[in-house]
Amino acid sequence: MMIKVLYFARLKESLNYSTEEMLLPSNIKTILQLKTHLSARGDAWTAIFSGKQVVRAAINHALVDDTEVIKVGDEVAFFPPVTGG
Amino acid sequence: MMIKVLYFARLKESLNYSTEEMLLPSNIKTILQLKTHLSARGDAWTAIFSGKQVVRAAINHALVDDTEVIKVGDEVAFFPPVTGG
Amino acid sequence: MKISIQIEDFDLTTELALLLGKRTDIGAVASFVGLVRQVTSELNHENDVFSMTLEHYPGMTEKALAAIVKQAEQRWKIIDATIIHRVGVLQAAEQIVLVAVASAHRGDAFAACEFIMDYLKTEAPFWKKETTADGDHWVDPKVTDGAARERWKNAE
Amino acid sequence: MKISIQIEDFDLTTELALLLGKRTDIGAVASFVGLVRQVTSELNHENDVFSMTLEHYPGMTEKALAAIVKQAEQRWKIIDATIIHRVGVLQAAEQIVLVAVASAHRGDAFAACEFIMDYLKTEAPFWKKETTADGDHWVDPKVTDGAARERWKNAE
Repeated sequence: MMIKVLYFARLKESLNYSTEEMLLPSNIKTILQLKTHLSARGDAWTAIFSGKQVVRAAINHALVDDTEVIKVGDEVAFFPPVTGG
Repeated sequence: MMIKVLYFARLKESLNYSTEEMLLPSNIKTILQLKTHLSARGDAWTAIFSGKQVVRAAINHALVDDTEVIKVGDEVAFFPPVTGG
Repeated sequence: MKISIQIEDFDLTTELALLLGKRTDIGAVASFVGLVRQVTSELNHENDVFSMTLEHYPGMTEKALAAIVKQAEQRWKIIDATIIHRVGVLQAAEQIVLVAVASAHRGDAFAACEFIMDYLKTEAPFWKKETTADGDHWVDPKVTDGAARERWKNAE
Repeated sequence: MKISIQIEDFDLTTELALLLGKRTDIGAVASFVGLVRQVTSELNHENDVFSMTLEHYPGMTEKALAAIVKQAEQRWKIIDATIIHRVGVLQAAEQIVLVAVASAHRGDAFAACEFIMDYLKTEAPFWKKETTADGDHWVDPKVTDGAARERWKNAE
């Protein structure tokens, strides 16, 4: 199924990626599984998604936990802890 | 000894007095004694200074208790609880 | 520190610019503006306030406010503070009071600003008289104001 | 409720006037302005901030802020609130954020304003990058910000 994936801030810079349309492999159901999948893309990806850094996730603009299930057409976003204000 | 006495807000209005130079009788040492002395001046004064109303006092611009001793030349002020802000 | 008792209205943007000055170590400004509430009860509009008259004790007021700011400075890291309190006749919805506190961080700014307001309400010699359809009434102190001040004594 | 994510600066007086509108039941407005601190350490001026770049997640940011205001409305009696957060490049001493809360009474206004700031800091998708003499650095979240939010969960 197709989803959209967005990257922000430090992640966007080190991955050199801001947004992509992704065909999600059928064995990937959750945010954690997607993180593991992304961490296999290369060194920069491994550094971010292998669990050593805190990476927060949102689905369709709402913060979610790693256990959240991804559905077709979802907008998934990954970003570092927020620092506004 | 001479002191100055000021009245504010509700007190000023009901006593029709805002400030006076007063020759303090020599037996009056404290704020409480001055209040008792003033309460003998008439009905409006009794209503305020006989202890039924909360009347706060300041000497030389600092809030004081009823036990505070009055000195020559002091500026004594009487007023109701404050309601600014 | 700026403390002003004045008849004139104040402008928040102007006061904040004065408070900040040329300093570059301020990260947070907490401010409070108190206004004349016309409608104090949705149920009884006969109590609606047409105007308010504010009296104070010149000389003592400035000292009381400076002492309150000093106390706040002992408890929190404050860079600077502004207090403006208007006196005289104020119409409904007019500004009465401004307390603004500048600090490096927001926690100090918020706490000091609220502390100053709570003490101003209970220790600075101001008195309000409301003009309503019923006539003029001196405002009674609120029990909640005393409680608001007391909680700072228990804290810390 | 006004929520604005914008590049442009804001004017406090104007925003307060908009917040108050024609209402006559507002007695208290608590507001907070966050600024770019140039000097973050008196000891090491090599860390001085020349400018700051603010990124956000368009679409999510507005929803996150509206949800925070909703939470505040459930806890305190709020009449209206304004949140403005700037994005893009900001120079030292420039305004970053405004949170203003209007209420009948100051206790509600203060608490809701500080609550909104604490949640904005930890839940709204903004990220800061500082430019110093050393180069560009993404700002790390502060432990104190997490603690500031947590205390609202324990309270009440």
